[in-house]
Amino acid sequence: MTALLEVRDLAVEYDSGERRVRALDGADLTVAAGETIGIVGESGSGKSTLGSAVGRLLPSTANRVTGDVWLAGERVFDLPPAGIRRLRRERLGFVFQDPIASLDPTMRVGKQLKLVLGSKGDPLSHLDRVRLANPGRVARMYPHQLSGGMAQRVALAIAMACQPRLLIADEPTAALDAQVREEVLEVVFSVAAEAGTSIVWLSHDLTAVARRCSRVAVMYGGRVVEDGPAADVLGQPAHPYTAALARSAPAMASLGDRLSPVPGRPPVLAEASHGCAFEPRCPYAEERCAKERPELHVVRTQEALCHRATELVTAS
Amino acid sequence: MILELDNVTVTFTAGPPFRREHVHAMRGVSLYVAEGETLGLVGESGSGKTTASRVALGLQRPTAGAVRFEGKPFPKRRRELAGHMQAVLQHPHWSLNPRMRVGASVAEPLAVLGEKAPDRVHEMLERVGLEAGLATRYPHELSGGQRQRVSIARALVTRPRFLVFDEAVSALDVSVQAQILNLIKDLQREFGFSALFISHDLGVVRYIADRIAVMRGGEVVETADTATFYTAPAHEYSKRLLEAL
Amino acid sequence: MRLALWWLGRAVSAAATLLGVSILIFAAVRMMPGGFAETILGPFATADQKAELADRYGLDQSVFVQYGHWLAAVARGDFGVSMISREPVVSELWARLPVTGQLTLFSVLIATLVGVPLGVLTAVRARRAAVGRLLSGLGVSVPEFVLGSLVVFLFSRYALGLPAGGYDNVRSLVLPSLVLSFFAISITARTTRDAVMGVLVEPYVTAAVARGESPWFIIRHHVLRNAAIPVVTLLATITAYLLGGALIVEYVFNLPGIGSYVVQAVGRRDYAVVQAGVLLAATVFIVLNLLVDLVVGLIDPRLGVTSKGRRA
Amino acid sequence: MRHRLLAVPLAAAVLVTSACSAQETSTTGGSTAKAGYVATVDDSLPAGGTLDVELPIDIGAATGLDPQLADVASSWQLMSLVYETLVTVGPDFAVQPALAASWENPSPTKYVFRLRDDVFFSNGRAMTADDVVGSLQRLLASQSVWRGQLGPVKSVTKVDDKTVDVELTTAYTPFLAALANVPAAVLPMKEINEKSVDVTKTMLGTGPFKVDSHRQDVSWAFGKNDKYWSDGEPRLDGVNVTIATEEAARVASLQSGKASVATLGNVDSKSMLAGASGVEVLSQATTDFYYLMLNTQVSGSKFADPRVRKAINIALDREQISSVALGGQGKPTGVTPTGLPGACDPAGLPSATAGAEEAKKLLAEAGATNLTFTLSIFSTAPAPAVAQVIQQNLEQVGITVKIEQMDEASWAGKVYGAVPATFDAALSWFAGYADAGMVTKWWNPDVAVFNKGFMKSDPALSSAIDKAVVLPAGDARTAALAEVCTKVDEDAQMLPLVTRPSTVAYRTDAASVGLYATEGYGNALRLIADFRKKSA
Amino acid sequence: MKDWLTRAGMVCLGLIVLVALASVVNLAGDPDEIVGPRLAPPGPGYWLGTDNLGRSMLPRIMEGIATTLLLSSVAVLVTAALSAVLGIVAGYRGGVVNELIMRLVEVLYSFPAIVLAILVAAVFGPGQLAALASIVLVTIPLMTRLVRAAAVGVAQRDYVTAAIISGARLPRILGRHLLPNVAGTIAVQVTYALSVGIAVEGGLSFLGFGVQPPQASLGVLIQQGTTYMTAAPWMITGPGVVFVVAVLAINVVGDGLRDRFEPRQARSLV
Repeated sequence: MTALLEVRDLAVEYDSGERRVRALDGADLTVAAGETIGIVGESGSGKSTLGSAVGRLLPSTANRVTGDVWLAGERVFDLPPAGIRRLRRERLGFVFQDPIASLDPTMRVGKQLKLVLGSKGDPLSHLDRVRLANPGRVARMYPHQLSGGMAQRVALAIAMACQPRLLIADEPTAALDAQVREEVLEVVFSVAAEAGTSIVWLSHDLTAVARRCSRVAVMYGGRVVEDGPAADVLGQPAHPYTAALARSAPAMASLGDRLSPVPGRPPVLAEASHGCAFEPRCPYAEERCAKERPELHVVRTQEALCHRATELVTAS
Repeated sequence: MILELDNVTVTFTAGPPFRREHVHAMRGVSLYVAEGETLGLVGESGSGKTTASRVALGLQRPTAGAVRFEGKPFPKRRRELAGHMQAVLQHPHWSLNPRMRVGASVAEPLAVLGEKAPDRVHEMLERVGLEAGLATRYPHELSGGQRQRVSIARALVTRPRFLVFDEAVSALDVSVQAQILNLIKDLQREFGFSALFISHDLGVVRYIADRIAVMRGGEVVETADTATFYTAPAHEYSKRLLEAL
Repeated sequence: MRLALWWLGRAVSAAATLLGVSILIFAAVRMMPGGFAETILGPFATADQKAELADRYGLDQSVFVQYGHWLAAVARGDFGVSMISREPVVSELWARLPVTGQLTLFSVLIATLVGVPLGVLTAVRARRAAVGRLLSGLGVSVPEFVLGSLVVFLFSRYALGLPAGGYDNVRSLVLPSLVLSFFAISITARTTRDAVMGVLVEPYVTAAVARGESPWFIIRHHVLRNAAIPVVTLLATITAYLLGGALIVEYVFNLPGIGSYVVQAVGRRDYAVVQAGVLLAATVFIVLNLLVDLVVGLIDPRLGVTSKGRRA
Repeated sequence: MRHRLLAVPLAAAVLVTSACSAQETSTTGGSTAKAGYVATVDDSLPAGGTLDVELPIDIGAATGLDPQLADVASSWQLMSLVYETLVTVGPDFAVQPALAASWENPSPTKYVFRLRDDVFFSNGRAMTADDVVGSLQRLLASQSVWRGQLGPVKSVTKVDDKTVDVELTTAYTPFLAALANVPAAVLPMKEINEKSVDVTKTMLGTGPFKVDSHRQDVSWAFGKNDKYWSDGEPRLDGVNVTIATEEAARVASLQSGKASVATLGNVDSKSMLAGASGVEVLSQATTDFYYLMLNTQVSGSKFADPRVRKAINIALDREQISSVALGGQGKPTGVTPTGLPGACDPAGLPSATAGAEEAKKLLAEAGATNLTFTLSIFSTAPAPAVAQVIQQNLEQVGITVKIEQMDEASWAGKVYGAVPATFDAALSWFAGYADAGMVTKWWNPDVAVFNKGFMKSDPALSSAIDKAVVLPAGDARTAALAEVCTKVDEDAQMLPLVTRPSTVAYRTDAASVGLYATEGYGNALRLIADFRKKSA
Repeated sequence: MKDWLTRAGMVCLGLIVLVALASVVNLAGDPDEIVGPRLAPPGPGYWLGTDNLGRSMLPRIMEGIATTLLLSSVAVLVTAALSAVLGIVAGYRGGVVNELIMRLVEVLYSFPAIVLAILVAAVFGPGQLAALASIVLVTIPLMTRLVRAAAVGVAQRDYVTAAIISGARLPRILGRHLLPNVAGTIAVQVTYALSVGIAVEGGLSFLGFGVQPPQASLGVLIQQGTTYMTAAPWMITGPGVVFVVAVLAINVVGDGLRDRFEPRQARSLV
């Protein structure tokens, strides 16, 4: 089976003129057709850059240093401008964090859908598909008149309008209230499932992602440090960082227990990491962790970028 | 009782003259924070919890109802409360004046009271887990977690008896969030302040609060001990909130 | 209803502004050194003549009484009589309005038709930003009277086919409009560039790019409309500026417009004319701003006056 | 035609007494102008056509279009197209007949005017002696400044339909010259008395043109007065006058052919228009002159000490003011305007013969070695240039001058608005008129009350002035005028500086113009009835 | 800084300031002295020609730069100070105070700039003070509006709320928190106001209300130069070039400053 999406050794740097930041430091990711995968990471882990890179949506200050992205068999970074536009139009869908801001504030919802659909589509059916009540009324509304949940459904309808092969959802519920989150996620996943669209869901919430996705990839310091079936990654983390992340969520702690936070703070890389980016915060760090870039280790069902992955799992 | 809100209603007026619209941000809210306790206030956006925090801090006068601090009604002038209550606010990026050195930010509540105590600033910075040398830095040189630690140091430097945390950890990364939550708990044990902890994140509140109050549409729909609330929520809305957790 | 109330509010605030303008202009005119007597009657005038003139125009009363009378008259639509021509100020201004009006209108049109595309181009083609900045800087740095004098000189000496002075018909306004719009073009271009650049980083533009839309499609359907808001807002300011700038162009090209008329009236202490002229300019400015609010409301429903409170 | 025919014999007579006015001849448009002229009209050109003229300023005063109350030359110039006087002046300031065909002067205090019998107002009504008498009586009863210049008129009486008598209380030599200016014009008294014409709002005269339309500060359209008395005149069918405040605009109109004739203000117009083909620039001398006012009336005046004023007078380099500020086109003058018959020679005045050392000595004696004062000027060119040269002159003797430049209205307010006036020193110019004695009156503040705010009267000077105006033209009068010059020079409260040039430009392919070499009433259009239009 | 244009602008401004300083000590001679024939083309003793009074253009241009630069800088500093106070107070206090201040600003705004300048000149009497006041009044409305807009944003920041909670008094909040944080907006606007100031000064001189003779300013020189454009082109060339370069440089530096304070281009995808 050929993968729908393949990211190989992707390194991306931002250069603001004064400061260089290496957002991706050799990231690898494979997504099969029909798969739903959650990419979990804290801010600065590189997950958003990875999501943007898939659609070649990096700003002009971003510079791809190494690596490649294949989407549906095409090398994303080698396509001519028209080619990448066609690829985005036909294969990709994006849903962003702030749903209201991602809609043109000066245009009615129906018109915006119509622009995407062209002459053939019927906006109302698309609004109906994302389970918006009274699509006719919604179509006549302006984005600022929508609630966050409604706006995100509209954004989803637009993203899914052309039946993309892959939907990239970048923290789609971060700006929404708790109960609405579930409803929106429900719609996202079911609409994608109906269309046979793969989902890459970027999030900082390991638990939430694990609940919905079949696979979870954990990012840290610009690399995917652990990748495996959701239940396993959450239940039996192979990478010390994943474990620490899971532990630090207050919701996971039992009442009265003290949280065991990860000491220190996430790194901001200026250049390729010499060793493991998590080394300074890692309770299991050894001498080589600072010097050698960890290789991929297969541990049980997971793949992990950790020198000691195998021994630590065995030990536990 | 350190703080009591007694049947507080806050009504905002909006729109042109002659045809003002009245929006009830709080409707008959009664809450109290006891000595040494942390009250967690949860609710979705627009539920009125931010208005509640502003009322508690004396930044917003209630349209109706009474507020008592340490058993006495709020003084006419907000300044008389200076040093007795402080707040740690939401956004780490905006919580500190970007044009002020960290030390000056921490010292500000003291300066307002006419006190000068560089030692206390340095001591406070160390208490929140920062090096004293950070006092000469500017906020943009600090990480989000460090900034929120500075905010906590600033809030505690006058040793207030009451603190409001308004979404104080919501914008932090998960791994850093835990550090700050632990810090707050440690400091509360050490300084013995009471706190109103406002958050939309039930997980966080569960960890930090002794009691929980749930707001919806400007009203308090349920108040309960943390343990009781999380195991047996009484209100239908509370149940739905917990499902989403 | 809501709309009516909104307009009522705006009308009240516009009236307040106009009242402020009227007080300021009235005070300024009367604070000017060189009384009407020496100025209008000349040094040879006798005391009797001065007294007679003061009496005729009520200038012997206290300033407050004068202001009260004037305001009452203005409220009736009577702006007084020019001390020089002895004609009603209204008819004098009315006769000169077409020149200044057309001049300003043409200049705004030119500024929009040239400046907006220029701004969009320089915003999108960021690599040429330096050229755009230089061009727009040049527009701001050449004073109207220099450019105007140069154009007048060249076109009159070398008979380049366009009238370079005087007002016969609309053709007479071609060169003045071009000169006047020179500054406005660069300001418009720069504002458009800023606005477009601001819109280009909006999430909905990113979303459109992510959908695979082409740059020109995005500009046409999303950017222009949203970037229009600051540009339209600017146009009111620019029009007001051009009304002021028009006077220099009117001088250089010898056009019988309002600008040069009011300045001449200042020079002669022809109080009624100065007061009416400035009040007219202020009214135009305020009305323009009202129009801009209306247009902006049509463009951006969030700022609109019609859909307030229709939140679902 | 009329002017030149009469001018020739008179010119010869005047040349004897006139120092420099009539000697200039210049070559314009290929033809040599006659003595007393800088340009003469080409008689061979056919009549007809409408001439386009541009002027910098319109008639603009609260007194409206009433010629009797007009007190500035720019108004006289425009009004002269419509209004006429009993007599007029020739190229050398000799008085010539106009509405009066002839006059007698049976005694020094009596003038008898024989009116022409073919004069009509442009409404078709014939002019009568009643119009003349009424006009003069109206003038005498008015508050016009010209009432003073007209002299001690005792009575104006109608002798018969064609004869008018004027009696003076005492002899007054400038009487005819004063009568030759627009404020003394003959008005349609019948219509005025019937109130069918308001002369403040309309112009109705006997002149070569009548007003077809007027837009204040924009334009005038003059049409031909079909019943004009002078045969064949006006040669033009009409004159369109455009008001163009900016010099550049008038220059442009000349270059583009939009205007055929224009008056210019810049003394360098000739070199600036050198490259424009077909544009001829004429420099006309005038009797108008710049003068410096030193305020002696303000309390604590820096000029109370005559030695200080004298020192300033000495330090002023009138030749440099003329050559630098006026491009060499003005001439140093005493209080009697250089260019007028009988005027004194400024080079012979005490201040001209003393040197800088003398000035410094005077200042030292007066204890004013570090004198600093403010010179208030209006911004109209070339006044700022004159002021800056004055500043440089006075710096040579250690006086610091601060220049304060303002618009004319503010300047007028400062200089004439209060008694005593508050300024230190001020710069202005007077029209020099057509008789050497006329302008000297303004040096007596009891007569020229507008000067009272900054000038105290000097009885010796006042009596010298009074004496000069009474004496008939001749050596005695010349000597008396010279004495006035000297007294003014020594009094030095108002210091005459240099005459003010006037520039007239025209298109050689569109117009043929006539222009006196020297003008007394600031009227560049004096000969317009004879101007011709060339068709390109 | 990678931006060559901004750097070039700064170099130009630096040079102009140096020339202005040099003129203070009359490095190239007395600007008022009559040194040669009138309207003489460049030659020994007057390397940039002479003007209509026979004064050397070189020292006059240098003096003109100094005058104009000083005048517009002082004026713009006054504007900045007034706008800062008005804008911050209006933005922070809101309500009636805001309404009053903004109405006042609106009144000034609705006066045509040149008419405003002329009235000021007429009231104050012409001279540096009038020019200064005119520039201030012409530039104040826009700057106050923008400062207010910025202040409204800053007033909502958490650190301001924290200061209020700590009991800080108004002067402290305005001075320590709002002012430093709207300073960027003010700095950017100052550069634009500077170029407006120079233009207003030029316009006033054109109408005869500007600085007093014999003092030279760029406005005065350009106005005279324009008059003598054909007879003595050197009278307009020097001042004209300096004027264009100065305004251009100020604008370019202003753009550069703004791009620094509000970088946006970097994130654009189109």
